[in-house]
Order: sequence, then C-alpha cells, then structure tokens
Amino acid sequence: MIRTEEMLLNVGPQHPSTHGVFRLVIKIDGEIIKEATPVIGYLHRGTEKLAEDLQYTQIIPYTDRMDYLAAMTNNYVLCHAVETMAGIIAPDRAEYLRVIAMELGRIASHLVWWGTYLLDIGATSPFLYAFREREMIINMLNELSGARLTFNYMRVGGVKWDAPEGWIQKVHDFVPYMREQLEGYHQLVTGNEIFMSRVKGIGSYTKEDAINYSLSGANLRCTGVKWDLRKNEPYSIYDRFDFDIPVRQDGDAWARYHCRLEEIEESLKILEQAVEQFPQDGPILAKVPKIIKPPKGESFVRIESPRGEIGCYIASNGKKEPYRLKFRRPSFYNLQILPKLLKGENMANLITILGAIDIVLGEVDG
Amino acid sequence: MAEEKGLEQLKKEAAEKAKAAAAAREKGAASAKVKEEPAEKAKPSPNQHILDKYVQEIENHLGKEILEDSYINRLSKDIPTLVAKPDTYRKVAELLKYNEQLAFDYLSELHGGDFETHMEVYVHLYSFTNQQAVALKVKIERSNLEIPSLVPLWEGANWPECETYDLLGIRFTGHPDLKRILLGEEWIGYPLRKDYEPYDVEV
Amino acid sequence: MSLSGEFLAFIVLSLVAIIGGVLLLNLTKVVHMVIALVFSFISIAGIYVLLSAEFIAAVQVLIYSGAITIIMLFGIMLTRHHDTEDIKTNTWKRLILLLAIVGFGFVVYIGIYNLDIPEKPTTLHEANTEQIGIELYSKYIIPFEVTSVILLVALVGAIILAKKDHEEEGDNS
Amino acid sequence: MIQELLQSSPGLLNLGIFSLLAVLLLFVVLGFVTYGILSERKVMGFMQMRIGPNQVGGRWALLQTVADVLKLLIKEDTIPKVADRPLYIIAPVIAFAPAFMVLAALPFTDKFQFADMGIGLLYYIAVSGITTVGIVTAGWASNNKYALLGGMRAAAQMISYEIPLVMSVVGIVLLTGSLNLNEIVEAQKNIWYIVLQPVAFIVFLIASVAELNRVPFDLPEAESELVAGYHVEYSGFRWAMFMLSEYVYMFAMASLTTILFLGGWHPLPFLGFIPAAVWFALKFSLVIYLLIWIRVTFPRLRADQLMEFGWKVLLPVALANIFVTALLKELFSMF
Repeated sequence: MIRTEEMLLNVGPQHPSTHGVFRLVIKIDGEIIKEATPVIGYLHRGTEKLAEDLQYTQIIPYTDRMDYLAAMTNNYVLCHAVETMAGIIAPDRAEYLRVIAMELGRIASHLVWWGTYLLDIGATSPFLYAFREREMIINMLNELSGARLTFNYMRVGGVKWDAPEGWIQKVHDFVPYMREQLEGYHQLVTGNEIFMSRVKGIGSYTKEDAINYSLSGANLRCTGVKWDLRKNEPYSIYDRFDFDIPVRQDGDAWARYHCRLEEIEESLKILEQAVEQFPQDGPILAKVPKIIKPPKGESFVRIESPRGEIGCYIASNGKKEPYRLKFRRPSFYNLQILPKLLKGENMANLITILGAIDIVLGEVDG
Repeated sequence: MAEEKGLEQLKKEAAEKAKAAAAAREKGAASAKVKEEPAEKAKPSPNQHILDKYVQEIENHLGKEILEDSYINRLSKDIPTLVAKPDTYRKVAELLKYNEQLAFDYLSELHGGDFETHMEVYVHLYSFTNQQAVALKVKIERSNLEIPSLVPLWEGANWPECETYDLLGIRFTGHPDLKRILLGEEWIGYPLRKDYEPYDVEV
Repeated sequence: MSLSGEFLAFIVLSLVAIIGGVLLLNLTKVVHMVIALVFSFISIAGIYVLLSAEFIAAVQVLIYSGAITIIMLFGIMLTRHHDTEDIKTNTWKRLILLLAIVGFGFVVYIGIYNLDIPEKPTTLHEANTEQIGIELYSKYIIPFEVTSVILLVALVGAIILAKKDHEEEGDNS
Repeated sequence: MIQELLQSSPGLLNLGIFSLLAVLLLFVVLGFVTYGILSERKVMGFMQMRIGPNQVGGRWALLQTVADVLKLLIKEDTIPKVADRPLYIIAPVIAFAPAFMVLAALPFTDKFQFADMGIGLLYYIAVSGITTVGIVTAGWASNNKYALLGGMRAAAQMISYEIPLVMSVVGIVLLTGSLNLNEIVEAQKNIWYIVLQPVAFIVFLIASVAELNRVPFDLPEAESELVAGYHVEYSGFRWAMFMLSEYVYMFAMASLTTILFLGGWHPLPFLGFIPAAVWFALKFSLVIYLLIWIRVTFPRLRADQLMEFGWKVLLPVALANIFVTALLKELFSMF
C-alpha cells in the first residue's frame, strides 16, 4: 500500500509568521503535523544576569526590551516590585499617568496582535488599519516619554516626565475615536465567513488545560476563567475604575480574538475614567532616595500585561543592586501549550494557533 | 452591586475616592516614605490565619518536621511562604495541589536563585477555587543540585524548570524533557550562578 | 510532398513526441520522466490539431497533460520512492529485445505502407466538436454510458483500496 | 486576416508577419502587466489608506514597475546547489509559455483577435492547466520543503477548481450552442450572460480566482505559512517569469470573464458610438478592479476548506446550473 512520506520542517527562525526569531521543528505527513518542538532562545539577552550589576533605575530600560509591544507594563512591574519592597507609595498624579500609559500600551499591543494575526491568516488590509490607530497611540506615548517603543518612562516612586500640556485632552479625544474604529474592525473582519471558518474551533483547549499549563491573559480568559489581576488582585489604582473582564467559554482562537478585542473596549473605559479623575496637579515622583536600597528579603509581584501575568521577583540583600531579579514572562509560559495544540493539526492551522497565543519573542526569550 | 449602580454615580464615587486617597497618599508620601513599614510590622499580618491553615493542613497529612520554615513574607504583599526540604518538596507540592482545602491548581511562577551558600527554587502557586496564593520555596545544597520535577503536577512547570536548569544547573528529576532551553546544549557553565565566569570577560 | 507549414509542424511535433517518449524510458529520475511525458502528450495534442481534431486535442491537453500528470506528480512527491534503479540485464536479453523491437517496427511499417485508406469527402473542419457531440449522444449513447459505469467501478475500487489502507494504519497505532 | 495567413504556405514574409504580431501582442501584454501591477498597488494603497508607490516616475510612479522588472532582470541568477538543475531551469518556462498561448484564443474585439478557434473556450482551459505542471515542477525542483508543499497545494487546487470552472461555463455553451468565443460574444448582443447565468457567473468568478492563485485562494504561495510557496528559491528573472505569468493570467482571465459574461466588446444600449475596444477595456478594467478588491478584502482559506468548498459547494451548484439551464432552454424552445 502507498505510504506517504513524513518530513521534518523547520518553521523559523526566519519565517514571516513566527513574529520574531522563533523556531518550530515540525514533523509533517502531507500537511498534517505529527509532532512539533518549539526551539527558543534566539533572542535571549540575559536581562536577569545583567540586572545583577545594575541599580534599580538602570534596569528599567532593559525591561522595555522584553515585551516591546507593551513596554509600559514591563516598566511598571519592576517599579511595582521595588515599591512593594521598599514601601514607597507613588503620588496620585503619577499613578494616573502610569495607568493611562499602561492602558494605551495595552490597546496598542492588542492592535498589533489584531493586525498581524489577520496578516497571518492572509488578510493584508486590517494590518494597515490597526497600525494607523497604533501610530496615534505611539505618538501620544512618544510625547509623554520621548520614545516610541522603549519608553523608559516609569521610575521607582512615580514617573519620569509629567504629561505635556494638552496631552490628557488628546487621550480624552482618542477614546471615542478608537471606539468608532473598533466598530469598523468588527464590520471589516469579525463577521467574515472565511475568517470565522479559519479560527472557530481551532486550537481549542479546556479550562483545566489552560490552568494546568499556566496560561494567563486572554489565553486563560478564553476558556471561561474570569481572571484579571487588575480586578482580582488590584494593584496601582485599578480599584478606582469600573470595567469588566471579557470572558469567553469556547477556548478556541475565535474566543481569544473576542477576548482581546473586548479588552480594548475595557481599556478604553478605564482611559475614559482615568482622564476624568486625573488630578489637576501634584507631584509625579515620590520622595525617594537617589540610590534605592530595598530592605533585605525577597518579593514577587505580578500584574496584568496585555499577554497575561507578568511578574517580577526581586531578592535583595540591602544593596543598591538586586541580588537576583527574575521576570515571569507571560509569553514564555503561554507558549508551552503549543506542542500539545499543534499535534494532529493541519499545517495551515499552525499559523492560526501560534498567532492566537500572541507571543512576543523578546519576552519569551528574556 | 457595582454593576447595578448608575455609571454617573459610580464615576462620582470613584472621583471622591480618588481625591481622598490622593490626600492620604500625599500626606503619607511627604512625611514618612519608607518609614511607614516598621510601624505596620508590629501588627500581625492579615494573612496570618491563612498561613496557619496551610501549615495545619500539611502537618495533618504529612506529619511534623516536613517544613523547614513557614512565614509571612511582608515584603511581598504578605504572601504566606512555605519552605520545604528537598526530600519533602515533592510531597508538599502534591498536597498543595490535590488537597481540597489547599487546591493550588495554578502554577504562576517557578524559578531558581543562587544564594552562594545554597540554591533555591521559588514556586508561586495560586488556587482558583480558594482564591489564595502561596509561595513554596526549597533550599538545595550546592553539592547536590537535584530536585524532583513538578511537571507531573503542573504542566506549566515544564519550561520554567528547563530555564532554571539552563541558567542555574539545577536538575529536575522526572522532568519529561529537561534541556537547555534558552542557551542551547553547547553552552558551557550556568550563567546565573554567582561564580559564573563569562568566556570572554570583556563582554 | 511539399514543404508546407503543416508538414513542418508535423515533423517538429512528432520529433518532440518521440524524443519525449525516449526520454521517458531513459531518464533516471521519476519526476523527469513525468515531465518528458508531458512534452509527449502536448506534441500528440498538436498532431491532433493538425488532423483537425481540435476537440480531442484540447481534451488531450486538459486530461492527460493537465490532470493525469499532476496526479502522477502528486503521487510521486507524496510517497516514498527510490529515484534511481539499476536494472542489470545480460547482453543476450538485450539482443533479443532489440530484435523484437526491430521486428515490430518493420511489421508496423509494412502495415502502414500497404494500408490504403480510400479518400472520402468529409466535413471534418466544420464544427467537429458539434459532430462528435451529436454522434456520441445519438449513435453511441449506450457504449458512452457503459464507459461511465466502468469509470464508476474504478472509482469505487480506488476508494475501497484507500480506505483499507487507512484502517490498517488505525490498527497499527 | 490571421486566418488567411494561417492557411497560406510558409515563407519568410509570413514568418516576419507572425513574429511582428507576436511581438506586438507581447508588448501589449507586458504593457498591461506593467500597469496592471502598478494599478493593483495603487488601488490596494487606496483601499488600505496609504499612498502606494509614488517615487519612480513622478507622482503616479509610472515607472515603478519598469524599475522593478529591470531590477529583477539584472539580479544575480541563483540556483540552489541541491536543486534539480534542469527542472529548476525549465519550470518557469513551462509555467510562463502557456500564459501567452492562451491569449491567442481571446477575441478582444471583433477585429483584434488572433485565432478564431471552434473550441476557444476549451483551449483556454486546457492550456492554462499546463502552467500548474510548471508550478509543481518548480516546487519539486527547488528541493525545498516549503516549495514542495506549495507545489502540491497548487496541484490539488488546480484539480479541484478546473472542474467547477468548466462546469460553470457549460450553461453558456448550452445557450450559445458553441464553444467558439466569438459566437459566445455574438450571442450576447442583446443581453449579457451575467443576467441569464448569474449563478454561473458567481461560480466562474470564484473558480477563476482560485485558478489565478489569488487571495483568498493563494495557498500555493501563502506568504505567512509557506513563506513564498513554490517560488521560494527563485530569484531574478526566473522569479520574474512566475510573476509575469501570474499577471498575464490575470489579464487573460479578466478578458475571458468579460467575453463570457459581460458581453465582450458589445456596448450598452444607446452608447454604441463608443468604440468596441474602449468597451472591452472598460469591462475588463472593472473585472480587474474586482479581483484587486477581493484580494484586499479577504483572508486566506485553509487547504482542506478550499477542497471542500470546491467539491461540495461549487461543483454541485455548477451542475445544478447546467441542469436548470438545459431544462429552461428546452421549455422555452417548446413554446
């Protein structure tokens, strides 16, 4: 009888749909994947090792380079860890600026995901629409921090720069605009038959699997777990805002798609409220010593990044440098489930499944 | 409930809350900054009873002398911290997962650290059923860097353990596919160890 | 025979067809053979055109050089195979083979040379596709339909074979 | 004129005339391809709210494609070491030649056409199938797994979509009673077939997009999955041949759609003063625009969905269309 030949295919590290230097060794029979082995580490820069020789403020730029699509959350998690240890409380105005910046970053990150995901599935236009809106966000964050992606904006105890004049108004104006565009996105893509047939029921897993594999963010919420650290373990000033956690039950790529798009809406809600409550004036930096020396001990904090739980562990021996610094990088954890999802799948679904996990290679490799 | 309230009212409330908090914070920030901590330390942590429950549960099932230590880590949002011994680590982890009172079904974080005298594995667990968190730690002798793997309990421990092995050289026995996940198999040495000498010192 | 365009075209096409056939036999790689076969098929289609059998030519290209070759290529690419095979034959065998081929060629040559087809006035050039259709559906309707039954049987047979293979695979795993 | 030439005895003069005509057509087609690519990029730019090419050749980038092709032609010709060399070289030619061969059968206007074949429609479909052999060969010869997958997808797709494509036009053949494209156009003098055969038109349009390997059926080259599919190893002028054949087919398919469904060169009522060639060009441009529009709008199908759609949806619909057409034709001829 005829036996088809299995072949070994290296997807990546240079492949348009791995979104970075990620390699996937797959064994395929025709177009059916028999086995998939992810190979990572091409972008490992040893942030944690480098950090052991740096002061806390000096580490912040390194965090920008982990999840470079939502660097504000990375900034924040480090500052938050240090603040938790040292018991520093950032002034209100700074806290609001941080939240606005983080939520803008979350929207930008989801927009990039949306655009590139559609690009992976073969639709070219949504990418350009998404990037138009993202560009506006980037410009706003640029005005705030002076950088487009690697912001280096937050400091232990506050932020580096105050908002420029009229900036808050810009954010205020952006919210309704973005809502309108989001509506357009749904009209353009969400109801498309081909798109639905490509993502519905693809790469689905159960709630138990999601928890067992330590997934987080939209990857966890798509299975029906109502879990968002902004709500469940409120940090910063998130307890002051009224917003929802978008949850879906199916656990497939379609559910993840909806979770992310609805998260944009929720972020817009937060932005709206934050702009309204924004304190007229006040300091943007708590009175912290020039050289921050957290007390001896260790601390692990986790916050909600666009990709899931980002955590920061600091072990300090009372010196100005951390003794050990560790980031819990959500993409790294989320990616673990990939081999399980890919087994027995069609080659074309590889892209749909990988894309739906939403990884950033800078974060996977640390 | 919050959902039932009108949006207007909510906004107003939130604004008031914000104002109050802002006042309080500014006051605090201006006067005390770091000095707030010692004052608070005197009173017992709100999480003390949770820790007691954990310890009780462990002692009930596994007997005494199982844990090396248990305390509330005040620097880390008052998280109950359990320190297991290398030989009891796996048993404690199993109990933490399968005991109904504990039911820690979610492994949030696993990493290691080199503390020169010993190495340490830090595991942050969370229970969705009980909405509680715990930090499980284990200290390992540098001479015998071996510890049971948690992958059979939590699939999510797979890559983090690989990473720990890769960067610190802690071997996890029973791990399905322990490999140097980030640096590659040909890398020499374990970079996150404190005594690690880079191949090219200048770089 | 004058050197008309038709003659030139015939020479070229038949040459390509023959070369294609020879290459099909002599090439070592299976895929190369299939490509040679495509050339043969297309040239034969060209000869059909010269004979005013446009419909047959188009179908020849559509079915043979299109669909069938594609399926052959598909099968070759998907399955395990050895690209080259060394066939060892002794000289005697070769000699006998050669004799047989020469004999066959001679017989065919004699046959064609002596064949005398009386020339009839035909209207082949005019709407021959329509003519084929009318003939097929009036005179030869029964054979035409019976052929389709045979094809159906072949189809069912193929499905059964493929299915069996699938089940075996299922048992193994 | 062409018919007469074809029947005359060969000579240097004839050869010259034919070569000249062929070169003329080649330039017309190349001209189209040049500006077809440019217009595709411009229209895509417009739809995606960006500018598109605007540097080479003034504001409208009139020389952009010329520059691109020039670059491709002078690029280094690379052949992978482990590639199957003879096949690698011959594959673009096999893919490219039929693209021009099909043009011979298309009547652009009642005067501007090359061969008035009795089986024009069948000829087009048959010859265009040969290109797939070239694509599959290219995929195989590159000795690259992505290319091989792309080639195999192309093969599977071609087999699945050739059938609905042929079946969808059978309705037209029934109505006209001929496979001759000239006669098909003549039969649409009063009413276009898009009105009489709307179902056939839709099936034909979908199947033709699939035959052209364009979005949403661009699986053979699926950039995000197979990097570039069958031509991943090709570069320079060999790659240009694939690209050109793709656009020549787009040209041919748009022409065929115009001929079959949009009444060819026939004008709309009361607008007969506009020359036939302009009418053809207008309708043709409309089809091209539609193809670009589809490309900008849709995501890509998955290979198995593509097969399923072809066999389980398009083919039955096409067959039903034939049945209904035959039935109606008989009924109407009775009264």
